[in-house]
Amino acid sequence: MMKQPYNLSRRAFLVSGTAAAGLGALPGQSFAQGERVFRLGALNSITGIGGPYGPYMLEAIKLAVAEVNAAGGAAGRKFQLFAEDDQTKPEAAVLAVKKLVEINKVEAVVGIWASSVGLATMPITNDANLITMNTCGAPEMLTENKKGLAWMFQASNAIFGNAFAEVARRRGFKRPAVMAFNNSTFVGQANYFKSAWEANGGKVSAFVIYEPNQSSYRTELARVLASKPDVISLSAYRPDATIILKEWYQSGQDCKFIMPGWTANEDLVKALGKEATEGLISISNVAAEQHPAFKRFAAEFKTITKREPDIFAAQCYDMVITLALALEAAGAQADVAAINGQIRTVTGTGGTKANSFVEGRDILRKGQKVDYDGASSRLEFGKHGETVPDFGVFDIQDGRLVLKETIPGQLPA
Amino acid sequence: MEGYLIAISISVLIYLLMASGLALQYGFTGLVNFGHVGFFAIGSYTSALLALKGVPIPVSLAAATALAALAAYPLGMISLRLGGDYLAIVTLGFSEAVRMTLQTEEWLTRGMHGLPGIPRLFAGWVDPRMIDFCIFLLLLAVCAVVFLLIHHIIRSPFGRVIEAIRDNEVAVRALGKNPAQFKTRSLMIGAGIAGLAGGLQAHYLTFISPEQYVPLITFYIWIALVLGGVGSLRGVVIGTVLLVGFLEGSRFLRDVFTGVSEVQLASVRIWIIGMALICVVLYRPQGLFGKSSRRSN
Amino acid sequence: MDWISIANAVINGVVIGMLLALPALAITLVFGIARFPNAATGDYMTLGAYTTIASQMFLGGSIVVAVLGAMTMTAAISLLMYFWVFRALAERSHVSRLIASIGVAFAVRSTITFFAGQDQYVVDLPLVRAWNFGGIRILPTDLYIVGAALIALLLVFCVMYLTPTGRRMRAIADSPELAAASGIRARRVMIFLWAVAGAFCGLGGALLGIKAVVLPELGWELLMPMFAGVILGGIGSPVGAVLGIVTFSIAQEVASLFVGPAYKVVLAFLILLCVLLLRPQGMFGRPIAAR
Amino acid sequence: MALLSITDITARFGGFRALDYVSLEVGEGELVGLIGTNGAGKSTLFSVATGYIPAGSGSVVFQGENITEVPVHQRVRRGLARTFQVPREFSHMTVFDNLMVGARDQRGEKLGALVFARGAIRQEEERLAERVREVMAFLNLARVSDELAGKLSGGQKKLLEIGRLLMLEPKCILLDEPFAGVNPVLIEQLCDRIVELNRRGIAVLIIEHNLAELARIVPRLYAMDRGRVIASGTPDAVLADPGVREAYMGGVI
Repeated sequence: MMKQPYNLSRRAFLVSGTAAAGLGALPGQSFAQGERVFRLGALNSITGIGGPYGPYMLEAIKLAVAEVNAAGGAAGRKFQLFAEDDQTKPEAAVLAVKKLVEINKVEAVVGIWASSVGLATMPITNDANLITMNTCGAPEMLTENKKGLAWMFQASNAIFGNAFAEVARRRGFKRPAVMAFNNSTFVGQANYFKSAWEANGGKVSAFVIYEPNQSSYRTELARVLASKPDVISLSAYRPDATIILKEWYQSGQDCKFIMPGWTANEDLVKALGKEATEGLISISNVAAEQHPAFKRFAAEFKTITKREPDIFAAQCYDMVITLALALEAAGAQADVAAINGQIRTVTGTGGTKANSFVEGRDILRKGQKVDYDGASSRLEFGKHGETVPDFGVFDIQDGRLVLKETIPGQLPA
Repeated sequence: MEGYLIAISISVLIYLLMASGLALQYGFTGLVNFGHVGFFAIGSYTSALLALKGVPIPVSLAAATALAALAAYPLGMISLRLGGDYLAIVTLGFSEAVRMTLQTEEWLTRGMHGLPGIPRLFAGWVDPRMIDFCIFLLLLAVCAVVFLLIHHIIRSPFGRVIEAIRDNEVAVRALGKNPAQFKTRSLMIGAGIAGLAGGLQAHYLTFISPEQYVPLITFYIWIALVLGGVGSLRGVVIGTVLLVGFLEGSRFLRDVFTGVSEVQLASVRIWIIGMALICVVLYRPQGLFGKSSRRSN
Repeated sequence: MDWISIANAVINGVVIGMLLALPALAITLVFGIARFPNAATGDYMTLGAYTTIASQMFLGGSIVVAVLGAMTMTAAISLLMYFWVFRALAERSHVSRLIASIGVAFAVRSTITFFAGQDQYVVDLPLVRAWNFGGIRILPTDLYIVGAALIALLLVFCVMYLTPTGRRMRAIADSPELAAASGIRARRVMIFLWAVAGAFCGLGGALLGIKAVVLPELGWELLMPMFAGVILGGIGSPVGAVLGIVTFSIAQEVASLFVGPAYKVVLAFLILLCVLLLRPQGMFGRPIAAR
Repeated sequence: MALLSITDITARFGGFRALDYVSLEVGEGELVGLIGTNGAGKSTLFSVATGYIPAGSGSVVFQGENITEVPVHQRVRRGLARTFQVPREFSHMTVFDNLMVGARDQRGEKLGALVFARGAIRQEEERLAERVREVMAFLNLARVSDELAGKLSGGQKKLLEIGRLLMLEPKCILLDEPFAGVNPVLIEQLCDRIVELNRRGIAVLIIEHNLAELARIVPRLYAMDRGRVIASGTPDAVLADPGVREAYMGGVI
């Protein structure tokens, strides 16, 4: 028996809506007449399935925009932010992105979360020659990125699934089972986990894809547990992970869990308590909590939202900073293509390391090459615009994420 | 600016097509179809899958229409035996079953990964910047044809019978006509129109996934119908324009409610829709612009 | 599939079914007496769950107080909506009442999300391990849930079968014309009906919140299985609603052992269709005589 | 041979036996009355005869064919039609359209024909309109041709229902209380029209409470009580039957 910690503050209940948006209004939106601004679109999943993440992603974008503008803008151009909610729905996203393109005349769209939104809006942004930055994990994003204007800040499902399998192997597990939420990201992860594990001659003891929005997953869980796994690769969002882990804990059966970092984090501990989350393995491409870019970002994020940033928020922050550095490198008169061409350069290896916009800008102004290492990863983009980050492997110990090791991300063979 | 307006217009026209199908079913026949999005989904996937296999788009659209209409046949036969209230739940269940099937049968539909790269209408025929405008014109033409068709149907002896069924089904049976037969046909026509709308949307969006076909879409169509007033095609148009206009227009609400966060704005939007529904039903039962009688001329 | 898995699935089905029996009873009573499928039922549940959370936060941690508070709150909202919306629509087609109830559902849910946001909440209760009887697992929390549901159901059945108001209620449910002709004053029955419907949704929502997590879509997502259960049991039959939803939940859980989780919705739908075709009035409904 | 013969029909609702081995015949071109107290089972008998309620046992034979299992609309198509106690007009449609719906087997009811045989449909519509005008003239409804049927008086609605039946060109019609709620002047007219119809060769079976009017026009009468036929014969004989007098509690007749 244990007491679940009582941790949702009264204020959080009443204002979590507002808390998410912090100050509500978009920051730094006063511009001098005739000032040349960079019109930036934020397309976030504020409502719908992305609801738990989207608002904070937008907050991170605002934070980064404020940082860039406070430094006087990139190449003298301040960022003007236009935010839209895609409702985590492709058809709503199409209209939202059309609005950003046609009405707000944005030059880049950042913050796209769902693969379905990314895939549905790609034809439009490509036609309009817009830079887009997203956290989509569907491998199709790479093949559909025909103009090279899309940048994937999140590792693809393939890389994630592979990393999960690698962690399971390194920890010496013998009978992994797979459980995944039925959407494209998680089913992708699950499938790649299975193929990566089986490529080395192993066998997956159970493989269950479950439907979301249920009040209980006991029967699905029972199916997995019946195969007596020593570890479960659980690809889930927080609500369903909360229920599943609660039911697993109640069942009393012993096994470990490997989960993505955006689910297995402090929020999950808050929801479930320390005992039920003890020993969860959380995998995330946060470079490291020790990383200066992350530390600084996390601190600022916390003062505004009263909570730790998740990986998507960190990625969104990096999107804006990367874009700003690319703009700085390309110069004030550069067109979209020129700016886009600099994205790989300002993040690529071989330059002087930078951890913030101001640092990077100063290096660029000295005429040197810069390599921005962001809050979310080292940010090295592959030839289709994908990131192959290193993964931090964390254990949840006494309610805190403790970094155990870092493993290199790699595509499945 | 024009591009955005065209995009909104396309959205309106797709909803309008769906709504006109439902108007025939509910407004003129009295069928409470709560699974409209299921037929829409069947149309989308049929046309998309065929086109991805290289079938010309006009053919795939025709197939989408036909398959959606055919799907309505067994459904109609089963549920019309049961009476009005059951049709609602059976069709709702049907649309969810369709969605689950699309999610699960990965060999065919790629499941939750969705179908990317669906051939675009007019791609390669016209200048890429003109494609949206051409799609808009095509949809306008399709809507016009469908409206004429529905108008023709409700003015015909067939339309007379379905209207009589709406008024009093028992009496129609007493006149030697089998209401189930007429209702099934009405259901099939409406479903076919929804299927066509689905196909057109697939070739406009170029990406579809099962999560697009949730029951909320059906409810939106119902809301459009109720707002505009059931039983008149004019009401359908007004209702749809109002709904999409509001859903899109509320993006600009932010300029009004500056102190409100994005999340809360989304809540405000749904709240206004809910309140509008309640108030229209309470205070304007014939719809905002509807008239109470349908065939009076 | 071994029998232990099946037994566990059945137990799970019973727990979920008993929990949903409360709102299902609300649906069937409203259907029998006010004559429309109330789509706001799900969001009344959501309201109940959120009220539980809020009352735990603002009034302290007692779960019993929180659940009672939730029931009071939803009963009050349910009555309010009756007096404002559904009473005025009594003479209109049931489709217009249905549409209005969808409006109520949206309004209630968006009011909740306006204040509470989209993120999840959990009811503050200690986690307990299940009792394990040779593989068959029973959760103490589940027993409390089933117990609470049973007591509430018993209370309402007592009222319905032993008090004058309850008898009037059943008379109206049986035949509104007849009831009107014999001069039954419907006012008090309607107030009782909507209060009970609201309170039951609130209780169901609160219990569901305890069992799962609290999200804005919590109740709305359950509408479809609840309606299916009600129809299965026979629309308008209170006993039927309870047995229907329990049967339905068991069927869903057991089905997910065999056909995979995604198809359990489809399978449940097919079961429903078959039952309806063989017995259009549902398991416990009476045949409808045409005049 | 009788046009319509109902033999040993039973029907139950729950435990209640609404029809208890009822037999009844209507001959070709005959005009027959059916009386009985409330709840005697008259309307139920109509519903069984026309197929709205399944028969528990027994048979319904029409024109020598057993139609016990035939669905409602098929019976109507064979020429057996009915009206309802409470008029079931199509209230949102005009009187004219109400009658137009009545005609059987219209080509325009086929969707294919709507596209491919528009000319034929137009001709058919004109022909039907002509017949509708005749029927309206016959029933004195021409004045209200363009009124919504829901706005008519009770008597006019009854006439309208009969008009719809005439559009069907039936062989036998079952009228369920055609005089109920109709003002006395119109009752005269109704009686007159019914007799006229019968003279044209349509067999008629009438349920009626208004015994005086009924006795005046029907040569033959059945009386029902508690689900059974208790008497039949000429009106005088039936009304004199002690069982009938008993059922009506003496005083009423």
